Amino acid sequence: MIEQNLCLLLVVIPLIAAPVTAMLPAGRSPWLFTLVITWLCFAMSIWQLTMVLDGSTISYELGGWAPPWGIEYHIDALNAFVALIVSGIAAITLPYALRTVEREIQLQETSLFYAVFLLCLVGLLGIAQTGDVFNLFVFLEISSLSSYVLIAMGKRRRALTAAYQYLIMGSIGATFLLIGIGLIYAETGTLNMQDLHQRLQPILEHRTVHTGFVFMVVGIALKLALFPLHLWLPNAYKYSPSAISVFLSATATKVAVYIMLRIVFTVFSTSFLRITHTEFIFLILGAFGVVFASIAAIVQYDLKRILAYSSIAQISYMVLGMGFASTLGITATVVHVFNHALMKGALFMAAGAIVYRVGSSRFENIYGIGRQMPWTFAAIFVSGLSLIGIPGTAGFISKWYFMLAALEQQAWLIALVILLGSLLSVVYMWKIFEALFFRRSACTAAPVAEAPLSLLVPMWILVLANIYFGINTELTVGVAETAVRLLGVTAYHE
Amino acid sequence: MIDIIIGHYNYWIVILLMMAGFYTVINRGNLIKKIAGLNIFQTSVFLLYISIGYVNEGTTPIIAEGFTRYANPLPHVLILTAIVVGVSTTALGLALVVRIKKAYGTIEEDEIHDKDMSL
Amino acid sequence: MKHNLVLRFITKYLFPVIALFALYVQFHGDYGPGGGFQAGVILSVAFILYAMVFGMETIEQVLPLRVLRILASTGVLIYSGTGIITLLMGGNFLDYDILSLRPIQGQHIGIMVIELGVGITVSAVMLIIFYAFSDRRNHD
Amino acid sequence: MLDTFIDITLLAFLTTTAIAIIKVRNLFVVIMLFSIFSLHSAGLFVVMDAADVAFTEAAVGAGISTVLMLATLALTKDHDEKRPTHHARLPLLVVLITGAALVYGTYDIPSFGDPHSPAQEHVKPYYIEHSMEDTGVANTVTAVLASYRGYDTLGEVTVIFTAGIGVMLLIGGRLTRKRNKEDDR
Amino acid sequence: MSDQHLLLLAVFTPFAGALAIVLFRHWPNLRETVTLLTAAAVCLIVVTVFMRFDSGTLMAIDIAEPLPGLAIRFEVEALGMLFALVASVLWLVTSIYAIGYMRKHDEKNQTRFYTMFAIAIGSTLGIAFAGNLFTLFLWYELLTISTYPLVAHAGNKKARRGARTYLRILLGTSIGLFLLAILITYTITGSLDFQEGGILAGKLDPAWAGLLYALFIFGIGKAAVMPFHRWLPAAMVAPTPVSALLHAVAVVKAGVFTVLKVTIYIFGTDFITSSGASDWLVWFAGSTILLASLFAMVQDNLKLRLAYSTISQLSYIVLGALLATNMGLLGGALHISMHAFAKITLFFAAGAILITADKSNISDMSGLGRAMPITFTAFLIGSLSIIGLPPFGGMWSKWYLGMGMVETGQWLLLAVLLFSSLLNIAYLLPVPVRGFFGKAKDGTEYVQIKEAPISCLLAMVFTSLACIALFFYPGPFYELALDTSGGR
Repeated sequence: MIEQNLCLLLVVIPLIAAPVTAMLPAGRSPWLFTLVITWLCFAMSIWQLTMVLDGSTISYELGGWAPPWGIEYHIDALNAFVALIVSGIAAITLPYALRTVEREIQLQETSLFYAVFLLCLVGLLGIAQTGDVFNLFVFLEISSLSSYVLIAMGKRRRALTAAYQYLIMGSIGATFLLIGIGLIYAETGTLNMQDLHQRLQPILEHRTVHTGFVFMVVGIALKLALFPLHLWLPNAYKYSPSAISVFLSATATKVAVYIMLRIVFTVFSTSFLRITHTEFIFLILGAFGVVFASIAAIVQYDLKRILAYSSIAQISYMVLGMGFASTLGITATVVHVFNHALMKGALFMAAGAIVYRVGSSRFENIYGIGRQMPWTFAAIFVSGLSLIGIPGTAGFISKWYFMLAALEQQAWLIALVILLGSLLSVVYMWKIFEALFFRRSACTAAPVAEAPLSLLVPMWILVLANIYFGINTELTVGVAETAVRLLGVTAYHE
Repeated sequence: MIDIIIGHYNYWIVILLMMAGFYTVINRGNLIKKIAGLNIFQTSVFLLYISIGYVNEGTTPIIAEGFTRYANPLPHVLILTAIVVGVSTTALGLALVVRIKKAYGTIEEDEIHDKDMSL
Repeated sequence: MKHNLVLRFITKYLFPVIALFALYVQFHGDYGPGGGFQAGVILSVAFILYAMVFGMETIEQVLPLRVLRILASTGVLIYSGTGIITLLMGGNFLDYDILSLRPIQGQHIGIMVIELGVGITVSAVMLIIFYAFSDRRNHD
Repeated sequence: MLDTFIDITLLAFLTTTAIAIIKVRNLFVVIMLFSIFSLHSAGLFVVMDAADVAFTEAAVGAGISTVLMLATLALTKDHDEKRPTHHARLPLLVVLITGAALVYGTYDIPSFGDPHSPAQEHVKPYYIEHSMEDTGVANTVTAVLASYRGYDTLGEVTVIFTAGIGVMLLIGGRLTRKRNKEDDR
Repeated sequence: MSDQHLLLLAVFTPFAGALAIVLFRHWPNLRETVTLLTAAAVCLIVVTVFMRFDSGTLMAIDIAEPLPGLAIRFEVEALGMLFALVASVLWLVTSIYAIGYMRKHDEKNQTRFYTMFAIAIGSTLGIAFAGNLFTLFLWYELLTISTYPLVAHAGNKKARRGARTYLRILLGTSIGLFLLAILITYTITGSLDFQEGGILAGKLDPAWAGLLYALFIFGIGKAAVMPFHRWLPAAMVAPTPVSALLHAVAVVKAGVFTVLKVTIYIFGTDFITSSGASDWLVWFAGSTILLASLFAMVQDNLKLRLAYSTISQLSYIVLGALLATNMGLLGGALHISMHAFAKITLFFAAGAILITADKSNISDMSGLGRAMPITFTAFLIGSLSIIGLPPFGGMWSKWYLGMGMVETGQWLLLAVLLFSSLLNIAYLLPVPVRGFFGKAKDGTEYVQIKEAPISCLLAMVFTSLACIALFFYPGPFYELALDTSGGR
């Protein structure tokens, strides 16, 4: 009973929980309830992953209407993996949220706040699960609207402008996606991804199809904060409440990457890329993104902003991976989606912990803070190494695959860009390390205590995960390879 | 040639409308006006969808005796959903505008930008 | 405009008419245009009109914000609840056929219920938004 | 033929309104023009046999959205858009490129009202033919909305619910408090 | 205890020690005791490993497989054994020295110092026992990172800048070139195992071999082949024990060790000679030897002078590798140990002078020798060993290197070798000479200055005696080096 409805319950349970949370009295009960729900989701997503790990797929007909007439949930390793990442991060964010939210959000708002958080989760999970492009659009909007609200909950007034900017950008992106879907629909008359794939193959040459593709990709790229459409991201991540920057940075853009993969490889196909030479565009944008965003990160003087820009750079890596359009490339992308969620989650948690104690993430206010908050600093250090891609950390694994993919195609320039990216990340990470540890704080600020345990524990779980998945990659690489095979991506050949 | 125009003028004008809205959105200016522009942008996209669903000599897709050719209901449904999404976005956007006005004392993008930079 | 007699008179009598129309739209969706969403909007418009003429307080006494909050949530719960019921009855999510012995009838029930849920949520949310935007405290 | 005529007239109206909105600086006028725009498009929807959509667009676009904008205007109290200090070329460029791309995209699109386009021949016929015996609902739109794609509608309700909570959180009457006053450092 | 676990024990004991040091941070004496105990334990373990290895037991163990086909693997092999012996023995000596030094000089953050020191040594042993290139790279990076705080120890602007250079060059080369080289190797061969005769032979077009080899040689920045040598002088801002053990032994030797490993087990000597991959690289090494020696001559700061001397000495070993002949490799491998003992002695002496007389410039050291005879004698012995005169260990390695050049008829290189030895004399001997016979500028006699703390003296005496002993009894090192070079 539960098993055959699992993929649906994963989305519907938080969906039902959200309005319930909204009706709960303010205080800790909403938090507790949300915590239970997210952990439940996490458990279910693990279960779901185990069901599709062998490369099988689950199809679920909503309303009992067979596709293409009804909406279908079509779960394969990739969906399950992304769902796992999203719910996992949510589950780990919640314990962290308790204290920070109490600090940053008005008490009487908590129930609504957590309701919106759950809605955001619903949106992201819905995207990860669905096999219908318009349904995807709807859930994308659920997640977007809720994240606008969550970002606007930041204390600073710039949180509002950041949210507004994101709202405008996001809506434009969504509308572009809508246009794209419309054009594709006009050419095929269907919305089901599998069906679309079937019916698109004969007409890959149609100009309308090309335009549809472009609009969908641009729309997603806006959500993805793909250079040069990244302008909304830094402020959104800097000014949103700590727990939210953790959650969004670790999930939202990842899900967007997932959408991109789905649209490009499931709905369209590798052959479409080859026909239209779109892969080069991905490569170029990715390369520029890596270099530009890393440099932008170097010139920042604010912990959270550096992290935000580095996120843009890391996303560009994933786009590069797509550009290779080869087994290795996509594997790298999928693995990196997971690993980057781990490292950025940990880093933003640490940043949030510092903000929790100091009230700011600007360097001049946090010089030498690492000596007073050794555990937080250690967390930043280790996950920073993972971000750089030091062997023994998760980050190294993804970098390794990106490089292999590049070398496989003799794409020397790209290979160099990837290495350059790592070197630049060394620069900005070390800028952080030095500022936090070796610089003496200029103003003799009152000494602060180490972050509370409820912040440290989730943080360190993620940090250790960074190490663990740098040593044991059966899960990540294994799932990635299955997923890639199901995407119909083939190994590269001349 | 002429039949191409007959067959496409509708789309072209709709595109024109979209772009009018799109321009209003991305052109730096008044926050409320941007929202209005966004609405126009989206409404024009709705027109695109409905145009796709339209069929000559068809009728509203309400099954009734004596009619055989109906417009395509699917785009209508999609657009009903899209309209709701649109109004939700508008509501949120405007709420943000109100808060921004309270926090900054203006709803002109340039002035807000200056205020943030001046800090 | 609170003191314009004509306006007050008309509104008093228009209110039930609009509300009635809303109900019509709500339940006639199967045969003509309309459905939960439109009905919800219209119903809220009725209240909004009333509030504009007779002042916020009048309807805030009838529908305070916390009630609306509960209503809005209820609507969603009705909808998703229907789905859960179909699950429990052994069907797929939102597969109304299960709801009755005769699939058609099941569909009828299902559609009616979820449209109701839509209507409730939409009207509640519309009023919530209206309250928020007409809140005096935002005037400063 | 009459359809086409009305169609063209409405499109002409819409175009003028849209252009006007770009030009006009008085926000009140902008909002009114937007309301007109949405009303006209509702009319256009009717012409294109989309009664439900027309109904909704009229209620929402011309109704709710307009009211909300007016309310916001009342709250923010500046009625004129400032003249832009500088003329940005970039937006215009972006718009032109996008438009060009779309026009390019319409080349292979099935012509307007073509009864044999994929959209008319693939999934749609099933709805038209079976909705009656499947759901017993005469209005296909309702059938698809509530049953075939009922899950989308659930999503739609969730969206509007989200908006409601969001607005409550942002400017919700009972909750409004002094915030965002401190500067950003 | 099984051999495999002995191996793991050798690598991870230092980390355990580091942990203990952190735990005991509030009781300095306890903390130092822990350091000593750990060092002794590690020394003991490594010697045991050596015994078993000598008795012919093969030791290898995989602990994980992060990437398909790429395990984290430990394995004992002659060269690694030699390196491990040198490192662990000298760690013990250095920690004895360090305790005296750090206390006399009352440095800050001693806990961090000892902790990172232990971790660094652990990483070094990891490198020594690495069973494939992937594992080696892992520990190589860890070593860089763990030494960074030691270089930045002082925490002031100067230290931070030095540390930044250190990091920029080491991480830069390792990520930019070394990793690239590894990846290319992997894409070509599909494996990174260390194999007799190499894994690239036959799979790589000889025309490209030279390029790839260059990527390795320069990518292994720890070998400090010019132009990637600047990190070593920069690292001299660190406390002397660090310069002594890490930047005369552990880190730099890790570099040349890696070079040797790559030469022997990745390329294979035959492949290198046949493909002529190293023909043009030898000149980089050669010029590094000369230029570094010349730089050394003009340095007045003693530690800097020693640093440059290290750079040139390292290139001896690289040269040995590049020659890719038995003799060359033998000499190179042997030089790892010989130079280690000699150079560490010199640094010990330098440190002793710094903390007791507070002098770091050679020009100020005139006459100091009469005040601290033991220190300066030790320095003298170290210098002579480096120069390569009998009866000092340094002679052997240079001898075999020379032989290697004769074998291959690289007369020009031989000339370089001899000339640089002359330069060694020119920049090393003046120090003791000034010390014993020179007069201080202001003619003061250093009466108030006593010898360095006893622990420092002990360390110095030990290493300098070792230099002499190694001449008469090169014993295990020679055997191991011979194994490595396949000479037996």
